Amino acid sequence: MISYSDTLKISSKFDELKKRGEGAYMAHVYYGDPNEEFSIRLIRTLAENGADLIEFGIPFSDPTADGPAFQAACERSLRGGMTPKRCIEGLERLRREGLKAPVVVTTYYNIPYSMGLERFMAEIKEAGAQAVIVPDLSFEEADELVRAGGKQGLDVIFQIAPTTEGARLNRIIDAASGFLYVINVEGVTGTKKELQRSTLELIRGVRSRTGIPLMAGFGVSKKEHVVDLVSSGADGVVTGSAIAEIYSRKLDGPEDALPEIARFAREIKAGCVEGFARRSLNR
Amino acid sequence: MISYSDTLKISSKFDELKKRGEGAYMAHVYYGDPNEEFSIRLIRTLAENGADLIEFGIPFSDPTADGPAFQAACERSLRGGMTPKRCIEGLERLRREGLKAPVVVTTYYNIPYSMGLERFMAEIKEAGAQAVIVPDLSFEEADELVRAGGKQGLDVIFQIAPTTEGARLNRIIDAASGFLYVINVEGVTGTKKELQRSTLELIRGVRSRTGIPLMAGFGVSKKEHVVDLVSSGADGVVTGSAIAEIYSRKLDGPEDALPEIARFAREIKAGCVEGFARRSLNR
Amino acid sequence: MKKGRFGIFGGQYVSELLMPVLIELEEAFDRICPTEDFQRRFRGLLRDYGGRPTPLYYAQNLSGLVGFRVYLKREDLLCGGSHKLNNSLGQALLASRMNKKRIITETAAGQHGVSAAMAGNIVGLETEIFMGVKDMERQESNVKRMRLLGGRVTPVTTGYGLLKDAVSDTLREWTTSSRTTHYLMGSAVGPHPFPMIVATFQSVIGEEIKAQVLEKDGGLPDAIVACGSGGSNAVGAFRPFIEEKDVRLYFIEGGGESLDADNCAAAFALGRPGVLHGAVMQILQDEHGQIKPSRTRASGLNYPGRGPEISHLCQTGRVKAGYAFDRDVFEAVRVMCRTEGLIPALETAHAIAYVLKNKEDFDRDDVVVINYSGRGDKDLDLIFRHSEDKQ
Amino acid sequence: MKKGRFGIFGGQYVSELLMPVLIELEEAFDRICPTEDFQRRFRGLLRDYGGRPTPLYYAQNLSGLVGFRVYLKREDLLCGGSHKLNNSLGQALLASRMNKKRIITETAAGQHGVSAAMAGNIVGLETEIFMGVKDMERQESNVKRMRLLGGRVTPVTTGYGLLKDAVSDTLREWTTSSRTTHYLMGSAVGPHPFPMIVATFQSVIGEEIKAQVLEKDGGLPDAIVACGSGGSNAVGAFRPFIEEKDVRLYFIEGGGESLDADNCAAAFALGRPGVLHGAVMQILQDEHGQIKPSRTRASGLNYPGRGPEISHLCQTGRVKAGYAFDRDVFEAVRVMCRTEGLIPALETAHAIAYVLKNKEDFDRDDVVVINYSGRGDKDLDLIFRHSEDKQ
Ligand SMILES: Cc1ncc(COP(=O)(O)O)c(C=O)c1O
Ligand SMILES: Cc1ncc(COP(=O)(O)O)c(C=O)c1O
Repeated sequence: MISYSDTLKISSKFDELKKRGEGAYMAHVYYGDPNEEFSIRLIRTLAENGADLIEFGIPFSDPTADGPAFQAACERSLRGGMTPKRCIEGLERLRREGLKAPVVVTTYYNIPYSMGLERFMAEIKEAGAQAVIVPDLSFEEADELVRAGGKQGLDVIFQIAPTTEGARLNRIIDAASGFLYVINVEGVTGTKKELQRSTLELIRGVRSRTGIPLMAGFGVSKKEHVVDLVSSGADGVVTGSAIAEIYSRKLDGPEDALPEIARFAREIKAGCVEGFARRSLNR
Repeated sequence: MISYSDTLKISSKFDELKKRGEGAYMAHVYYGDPNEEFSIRLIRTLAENGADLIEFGIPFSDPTADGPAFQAACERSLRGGMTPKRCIEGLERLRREGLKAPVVVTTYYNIPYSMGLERFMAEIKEAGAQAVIVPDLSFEEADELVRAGGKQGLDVIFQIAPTTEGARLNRIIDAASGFLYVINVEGVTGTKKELQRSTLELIRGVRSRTGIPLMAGFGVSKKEHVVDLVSSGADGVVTGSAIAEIYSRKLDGPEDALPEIARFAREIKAGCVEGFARRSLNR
Repeated sequence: MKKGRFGIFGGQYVSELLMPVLIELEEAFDRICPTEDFQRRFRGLLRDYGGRPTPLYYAQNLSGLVGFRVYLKREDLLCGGSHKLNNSLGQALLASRMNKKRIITETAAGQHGVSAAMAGNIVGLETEIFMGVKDMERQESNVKRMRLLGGRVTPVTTGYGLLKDAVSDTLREWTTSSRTTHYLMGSAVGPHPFPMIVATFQSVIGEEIKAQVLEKDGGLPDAIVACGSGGSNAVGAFRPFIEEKDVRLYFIEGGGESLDADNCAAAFALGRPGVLHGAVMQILQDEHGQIKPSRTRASGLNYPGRGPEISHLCQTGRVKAGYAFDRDVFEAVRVMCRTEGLIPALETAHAIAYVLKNKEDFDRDDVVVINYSGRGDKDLDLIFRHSEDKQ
Repeated sequence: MKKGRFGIFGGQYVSELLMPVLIELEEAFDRICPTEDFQRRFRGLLRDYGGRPTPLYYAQNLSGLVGFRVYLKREDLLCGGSHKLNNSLGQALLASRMNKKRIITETAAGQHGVSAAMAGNIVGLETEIFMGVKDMERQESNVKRMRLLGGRVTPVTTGYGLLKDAVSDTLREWTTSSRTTHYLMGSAVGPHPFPMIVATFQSVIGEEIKAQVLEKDGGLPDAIVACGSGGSNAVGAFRPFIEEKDVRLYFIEGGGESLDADNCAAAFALGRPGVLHGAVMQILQDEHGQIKPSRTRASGLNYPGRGPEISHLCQTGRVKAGYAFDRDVFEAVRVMCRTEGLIPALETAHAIAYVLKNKEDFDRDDVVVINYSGRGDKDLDLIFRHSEDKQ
């Protein structure tokens, strides 16, 4: 068994970044796409080039909240024989080999449901995860998973969306732990050219109601997006499809894409820093 | 205008044959198949080789009482541009060129209906016909045509079939003029290998009820048929499809078939004679 | 009027071979059809097997488009997809009560053939269907249906390989087998008693229309529009209204490309009375009396004769004969699809096309019933290809 | 029981993006559906457009063959050719009352897509239908129908190009457009309130069966047999009988080639509870929880999940789950064609096949109702090719 220092706690990470005056960058990958070795190197590259947190995806056959890039990623990974168990072993290996960033495991609900919620949570905890995101688990159905997470000290990350309103929004905010994941767009994952004005308003609105860290995801693919989001009050951003898009153009030798991905991560992280600086100015 | 001797009268023809101790042979052709010149030569050949009467067919687009051989004959003739008017002119020409046999014009009812019954009867009379057979004109609908025929002294030949029974049979027999056409088979025109026993019974049955000449048609293609029919009481036979079948195998030069047709006619006629002789023996 | 006659039309112009069976058939129909036993079974099958009464649907969107109230009599919902089953069930039942062993018939669009095969199976009689080879190509899906149902489909290659040739071949077959076999005539044509029998079985359409339109609209309709060639769906719809002189009746034929085109089937515009397949009818024919085939895109409208009853009704002016050209028919299909979500049979689309193209025939407060005789499944490929071509 | 739950099944497992619209939908359904105005329009359309009530047909010849009384609930006669329209009309009306501008949905056999396009046109809403490319090939004629009706058919190439992938894509599309768009869920699956809504609109089937069998047979049936995957026709037929403990209920899935074959869809034999497309359901999945597609010959039975209600009914033993193998299904089609002149949809033929192969489940004096969910026109080519191959 591997033991983790307190610095891996999500709250500590946000505290630390705030102290440093930086927004947080969470990089989302589906493990095993197109193979395990690449995923390990990819995650390491991201962590070394600015990713503060890793969103570690266990692929699912029917990723309904994901756009084309991540659908293809799940398909490739599964076609390569990936299983939830091997994913968890992969996470364990990353930890063993020194990964220091907090890890948020993400997958669809049938994966933990199939394994048994308690066992799933115990296994990912043991492998080194700090939290989970289940994009098809509504707040209304989350009790069981939250309970299982509680036993392990794992946060179940809730999402809010542009369509989340009124009393429900408040209830979700009140129940959130770890951080709140703000879905930027009405739609699935995938890169977008432009950030919508309404997204920034959403961030500002939620910001004014809660102190919990806000991570803005879906559609983020450019430094400008990041600067705008963080300066509007987000505590950080998530990129996912943008990364998959880079290496999926070079599937024969995805390692060749790592330098470009490293550059991309550094830029996003730079946006997190710049956005935070602007935020201080805005106040 | 051509004038015809009394010998052309149908009743005279039957009287004459009876006196000679022969059954009557009526040969049925569709005029214009495959062309007019051939039909003229065909009819002449038939008359010269034993045919006592000519059943002169005006082709119709939908010959529902005819089998494949005569359907094809109608189609070929019409495709060659044949019209009822040209048929009637053809008959006129045959008479002009010396045809002496009584002629029974046969066609479907829409042809006289379309031309007008009176006009049609007048024109065929003038061209040299002695009677008409309309295979789709039931006894029940025949009044008008009989009236038009009466004005011209043309017989309208009625048919009876194996299915004709009881009071209707008697009514048809009573109303018949010229001769009665006995349909040998339940079906359409066309050659048959065997003659059915029931056919001969039909002939005998009708024979016992009336003195009017009986002509047996449909399915006759062999001398044996003819002998059986005439010896059973028929006053004669009709062949049609059998002739068309012979020349339709040589449509490129149908004239080449005339010798075979002549042979065929002579045989049928021989059957008429032999059958008559046997009839006398039977008595 | 003489039995079997409608004015100058009708009669029994058939081979002597068939007269006895026609007499037998008339006698059997008169004897069996009115019995409670027959009616109970027939009505029961129409209801439980066929799906009668078919609805009278107020087509709100279509009405909005044309500017007057349009109801559709939904024969497309009858089992098999058209009005044909009304007649097939009736005649098949009759045939079985007559102890016939077999049913023969002909079909063009295939709708009648399908319904005959269905009805044959219900009463346990073998069914053989004659179909022109050209129609077999065009209505391939219905050929498959008939064969799956166990119907023997016999290709007709004589003549033009079209419906009239199939009717001829069926008549020929009947002359050889009439003792054991019933000819299940598919439209209100042929020798007496067929037009009477078919019209009787089909008049359930008109009876229902009358009751339904009274219930829904509080009065009789101002007009009824039906497509046809033989006229069975039209006569069935019109019969109970013939004495109602305020109800205008429209009979719509296939216009083909144009009145000059050789595929035109507008027998009331271009034909004249004649004799075919056993009856005096309004017929498409040439100057010499040879029958002309038509080849509109709707196989079911290509019979060259108009049944004696509809011939008489049109000749005397009680029914107005109209026609619709192919292009307007396809447009009518499109309109029907988009307004009401219904894909009509091409035959049926002629009635719709007439209404769309002749709006001036109808007043703002007219109530118009279109006899929606069948669904377009059988014509799907033809319709789809046409709609693609236009894009 | 918690709202939206049937035992352990059901719930709302969706992206947060969709929760608000699900809440809106449930609220709208509860508010609008019971109103007299909605019910009048809905019932009116079911009757006049759809052709309800559909008959309950006593299948005399089939009964003779199996040795007990069999009734067919004739959903094949519903406009469009299957039970799907009941639900599509209801949801389309609801969507228009909710001021949605557009309908999206998915389809496998195409029956639901066709009915959605019809219903969309009736209420004047645009319709977009997601369909797996494999299903588009197999159900080509329904693709044509949808397109003729103006429905936009969007091919789904993700995953296996089958129904589950189409559902996923429709959900994705819905997350981007839920403010203006209604997802017209095609079976009794998906997150609450869909299973409830679909079952409510479909339960007209069972209500009619109850009244009709009482009238025709003087009592309740002994058994009701329905095919299904999502379970909408089954739940619709079963609902009014669930409390009638003497009425045995059978739910028949696609068995494919055999239970070992990878096209088998017998989720109750081979699956286990899981979460897909918004709900806990009985699901075909591998040991790791990845969803397994099935590929029986009946496109409409290839959804890997069983709706929450039918999942619960089968789990608790109230409904007996069975399956039919492909070869028996084709044989059932043949029997149906020959005995009653009806070509069933391949889906429907599963229920018939079960009855034919499991006669020992039924007593000599049992009254068995088969929910005859659809007609086989859409499967004609497949069926015909199969019947030719066998000859
Ligand atoms: C749908 C439909 N409507 C109309 C007709 C025309 O038949 P009738 O003139 O007998 O009504 C047919 C014939 O096949 C048909 O299939
Ligand atoms: C005719 C027919 N029956 C049954 C089904 C299965 O659907 P459900 O399980 O929702 O009843 C379908 C689905 O397409 C169908 O088309």
